[in-house]
Amino acid sequence: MDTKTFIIAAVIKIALVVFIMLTGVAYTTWLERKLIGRIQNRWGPTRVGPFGLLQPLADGVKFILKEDLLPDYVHKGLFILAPMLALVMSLISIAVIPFGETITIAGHTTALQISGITHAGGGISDINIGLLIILGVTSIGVYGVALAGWSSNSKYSLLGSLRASAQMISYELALGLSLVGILLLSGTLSLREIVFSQSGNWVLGGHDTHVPHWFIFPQIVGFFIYLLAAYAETNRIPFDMPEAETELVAGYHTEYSSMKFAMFFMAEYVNMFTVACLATLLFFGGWHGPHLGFLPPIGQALLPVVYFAAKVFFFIFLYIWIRGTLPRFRYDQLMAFGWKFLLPLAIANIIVTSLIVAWGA
Amino acid sequence: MVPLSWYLILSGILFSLGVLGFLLKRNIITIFMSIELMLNAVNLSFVAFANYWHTHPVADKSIVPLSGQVFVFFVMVVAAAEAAVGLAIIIAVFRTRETLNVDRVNLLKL
Amino acid sequence: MVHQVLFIVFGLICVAGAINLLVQRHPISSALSLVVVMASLALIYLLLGAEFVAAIQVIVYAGAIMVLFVFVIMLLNAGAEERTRGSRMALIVGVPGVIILAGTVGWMLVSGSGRLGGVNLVGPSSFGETHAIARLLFKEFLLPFEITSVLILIAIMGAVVLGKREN
Amino acid sequence: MTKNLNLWVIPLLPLIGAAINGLFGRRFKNAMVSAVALLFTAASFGWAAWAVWTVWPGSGIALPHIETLGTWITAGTFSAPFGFYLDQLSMIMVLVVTGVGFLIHIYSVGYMAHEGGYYRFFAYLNLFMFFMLTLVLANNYLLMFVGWEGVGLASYLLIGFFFLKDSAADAGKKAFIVNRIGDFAFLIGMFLIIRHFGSLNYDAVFGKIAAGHFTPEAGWGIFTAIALCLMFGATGKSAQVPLYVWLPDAMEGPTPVSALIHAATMVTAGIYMIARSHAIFNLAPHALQIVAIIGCITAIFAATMGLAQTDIKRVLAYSTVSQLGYMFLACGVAAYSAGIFHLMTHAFFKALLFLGAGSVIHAVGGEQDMRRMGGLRKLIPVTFWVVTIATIAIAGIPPFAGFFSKDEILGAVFHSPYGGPVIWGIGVLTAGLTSFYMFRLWFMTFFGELKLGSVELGEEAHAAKAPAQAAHGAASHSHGHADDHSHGHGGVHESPWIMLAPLVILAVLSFVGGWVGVPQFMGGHNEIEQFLAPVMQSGPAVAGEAVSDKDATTSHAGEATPENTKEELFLAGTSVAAALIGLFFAYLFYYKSPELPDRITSKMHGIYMMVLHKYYVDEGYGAIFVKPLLALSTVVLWRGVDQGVIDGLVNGAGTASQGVGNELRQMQSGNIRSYAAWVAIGGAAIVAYMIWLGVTR
Repeated sequence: MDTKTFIIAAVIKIALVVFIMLTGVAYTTWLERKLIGRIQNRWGPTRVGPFGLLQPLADGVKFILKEDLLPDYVHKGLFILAPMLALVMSLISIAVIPFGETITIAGHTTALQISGITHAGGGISDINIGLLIILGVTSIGVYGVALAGWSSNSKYSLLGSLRASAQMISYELALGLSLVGILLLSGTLSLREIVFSQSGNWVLGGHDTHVPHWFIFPQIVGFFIYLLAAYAETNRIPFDMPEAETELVAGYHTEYSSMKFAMFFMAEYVNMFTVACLATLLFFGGWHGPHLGFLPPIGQALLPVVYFAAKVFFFIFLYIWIRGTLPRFRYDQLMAFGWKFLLPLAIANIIVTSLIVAWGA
Repeated sequence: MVPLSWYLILSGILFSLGVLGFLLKRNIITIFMSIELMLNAVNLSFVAFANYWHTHPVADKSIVPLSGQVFVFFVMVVAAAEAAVGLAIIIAVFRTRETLNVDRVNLLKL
Repeated sequence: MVHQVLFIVFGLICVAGAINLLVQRHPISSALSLVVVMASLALIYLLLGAEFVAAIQVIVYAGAIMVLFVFVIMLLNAGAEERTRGSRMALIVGVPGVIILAGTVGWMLVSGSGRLGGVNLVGPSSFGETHAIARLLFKEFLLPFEITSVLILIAIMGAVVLGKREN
Repeated sequence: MTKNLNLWVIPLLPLIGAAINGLFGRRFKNAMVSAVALLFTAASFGWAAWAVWTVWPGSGIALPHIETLGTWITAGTFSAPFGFYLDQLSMIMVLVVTGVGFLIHIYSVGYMAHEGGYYRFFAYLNLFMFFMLTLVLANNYLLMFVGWEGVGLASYLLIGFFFLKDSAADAGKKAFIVNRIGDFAFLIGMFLIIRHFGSLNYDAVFGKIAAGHFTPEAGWGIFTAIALCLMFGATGKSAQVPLYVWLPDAMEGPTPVSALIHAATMVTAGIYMIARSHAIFNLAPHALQIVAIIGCITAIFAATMGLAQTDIKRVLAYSTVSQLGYMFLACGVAAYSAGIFHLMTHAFFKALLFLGAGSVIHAVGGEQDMRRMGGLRKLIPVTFWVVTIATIAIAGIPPFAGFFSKDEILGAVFHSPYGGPVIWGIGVLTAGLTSFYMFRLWFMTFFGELKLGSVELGEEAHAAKAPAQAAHGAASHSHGHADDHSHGHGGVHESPWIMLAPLVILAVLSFVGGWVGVPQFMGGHNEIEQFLAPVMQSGPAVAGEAVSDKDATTSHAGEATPENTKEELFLAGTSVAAALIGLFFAYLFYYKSPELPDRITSKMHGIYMMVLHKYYVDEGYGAIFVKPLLALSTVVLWRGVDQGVIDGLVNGAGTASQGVGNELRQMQSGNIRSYAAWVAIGGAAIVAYMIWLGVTR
């Protein structure tokens, strides 16, 4: 693949993914409001469009048209930079996520992944350290929250951002360590190869168990650590201390309005998507699923994407479900949980996994 | 093809700027950041040399290929440890002296 | 060619960030300048083919250490730097010292650059691979590795002790 | 046939005792302290006796019996081992030291019962035993020197035992310093031995001499030098002219110490050393001559000084010096075995005399001035009788021990080319003087009437010890009293049996001790000389006049021709007559007509004062040596060198560094940025230096 094709393909892929992602985000808000409404025995949005389906568009228009307030005594540069940083960083991590194996359009075979490269020979390679890049970008994302709070020159914002950054640094550890088990099992940092290593079924004692070879089964502990840590990373209930309305008005984005607020909002939901994608890729076999031979070829081709989307949808649903179910932690409980429970548990998980891997080898 | 010396010069510039920062800045946190800058400058030359020895293999067994990258790793560990302890010290100093200006934290003398 | 251009671009960003670190009076601006320096250094590492190092550069330096700095700056609510004249020595002795240091080292490198070779953009090879580094780290450098883990542990405990409020 | 006797145990046992008492004795009861001290001393004596019994001539064990534990010092080709040497000479010495030492330990239990520092006393005493045994058992001069110095240390500690008294502390220092002078010469002698023999081991040194490595032309000068150095060392330890001055002052120590160290054992170390080195001395006729003259001078000199002393212990001290002079004289005429014989008998009777004197002092409550004594014969009969035996023995009246040994020496002197009739005459005169002052002591102490009421004396001592002591010291013209030994008993009383028992044993030995050396003309076999003969004849045949001397001394014992017998009888008779004359005059002056001495002293006032002041020797030494040395030290060494140069240098260095530091201190401003500046300029300097070195090329 020459450079021109590569650039064209990349641009197309980027545009497509960003579009899908932002649309997804918009409709996730709709989904969330609907579901929460149902959980709370309400209807949720119903007025705009059928089932309120146009509500996200209305919201978008509202964000764009509202006055973009810039309070006095804020650090202007950082105040503007912070939401952009948050959104950009959340979007960057999408770049390394593979949504499927490959797709062939008009004779061009390309990876269903922005950072995937198709070699001249037809082989596909993605970036070797995809997982590390996601972790790195996520950690950079903290700056958005931290700077937003600090630059607002408001005590609620500052407290919120202090909470947020402390929480994110703390849970980053557990998050990173929870994934080590996967790395030990798969032996690679490339997300694509991690998914490949989950193909097929588990074989125990020489015979097929008909259980898919997903890492959720050996890494159930790691999975739950990951899930909890990821919820904390994305500042979602039950770990949404940074924006706890009852305590801090709205936390770090108290002073934000209009599109800047929308950017934080989008960043949060994109992060939810990233977490959901990552959980799918790492623990649930990515785009692998039952082979359905009766579908037409186009269906066959899209099937992995559908599997992937379904799994991601499940995690998004889980997010919303938990939001509708669980109350918020107290802040000290949150820190104690992260440092005193999740972190030791993650280390224990690594030790046990590495012992098993070493024994198996 | 970029000459190795470019990397080293960049490293030297960054290091010198770090030293200058240490000399000229008054805020103890910024001074600390200058130290991190110096460490980063050194890391750059480590990586550059690692690459250099990778592309110019020598028979000398004492040069372990890639060891430059491993050293970067160690430098980072040390930097992390240093940051943790150093920032804790800064917080402790701030609690007692109510200032971050090193010119005002000068009691340790004869 | 691409290599050189990229190097120059990121190198200039690095230097600019470092200079900005010096010039800015507010510590948070300095911190962000340093983050920029580190990020562009990570990219330079990528140019050198050291992708693992680049990744941990971002994760550890930019994502952990610098966040810690920002966090502390926010916690202490540090204001802009005061312009005090606490040390004449720093100006009289230190700055000439730095200039001499930079000048001599620079002169050495420039005059000696002909004898040094160059570095290449490394394609997919074993150079920056995580496997290779891991193997080195857990074989040849196992003891230092373990010792650094002890160092980190001590640092954690030290930080906890120092940060604890006496009551 | 060799057998391991573990000779090292003999000196080690007292050391253990010393260590136990010295380290833990403070917490022990007195009974425990004495039990430890006596046990280890007795064990040492037992071991020594067993060892001697095992190697007794005829047992089949070759003598000398040498046991080497290991190397002590190695320097180049020279090496000194930890080795022990047992031959006839050291057998006698070790038995005398442990035996008499043990008896004196027993005595001390009673004598020191009421003194402070009881454990300290016994620790020192045991320490002394350790060093003395090391001295006599060593198989090389260096180890002997260790013992030599060690007994000096023990002596210093014990003289200064009552260290709260200035006079005792001063006497200790005097003894130590005077001994150092002799030790210096001894050291030089050892260096010469190393230089010329390459070893300090007895067997190596004497073996080389016996092998005839040295011809008169090649090396006799060096023998004279070595012998003179050793002799000078011996004059220090054995209190000979000119270094005798410390011994009378050493009486400041407790009386058992005077008996053990300053009469029976330590002071004889010089004699032992000369006898041990006889092979060297035999080859140095001039040195022998000097030894003889020094011994002779010391004997007569000290005897005259003893005449006028009124302090009972000082009389004995001068008597000791005088008797040591006899032994020196014996060595000087190459009659080593006679010297050792006298050493042994002297150890018995002089220890007995000191202990008896201690018993007397004990009885009268700390009084040492003989003028205040008198009539004690009835009050302390046991003491009286044992002192009587000892007095007769030292006076040289047969058949008591002193007669045989003294006669042996005088006979040898008469025949020796180094002696001759003149020196013999002086020896006989000394014998007479000895008899006189000893019986003077005897009469003054035990006859007549008690000058001071005993009750009054006791109370005085009890109520005000220190002033009384001071008054007594002034009255007796001495530097003070040796013992602070007033128990506060009422009345004169006999000593307890624990003190008397050793006295009785020593009295028996003083009586019979001489019988091992009955000369042949009296029908004896002179066993001691025959016993020692293998040691003393191990040297080579002495060339020239020394040969005839040897012939004379040995034939004196060997051939019993009638002519010889007559001559010997004449000599013996003369000395007995001298003793009896001395006895007569003492009787006349101090019993029959006690006013006579005062008349004589008033007539011969000048001489009397001179004798009383010990010929002003101490004052003379003070004027000739001490004052100039003190002045030199004060003006040149102290003010000039020490204060001017050394202190100047040190203080100058201090001031300079203070000044520099004061300037450099400015660098430490407390500001980390300035520190960083120094680091930066330092780094720049290093890089510049490296470029200058050419690292880049």
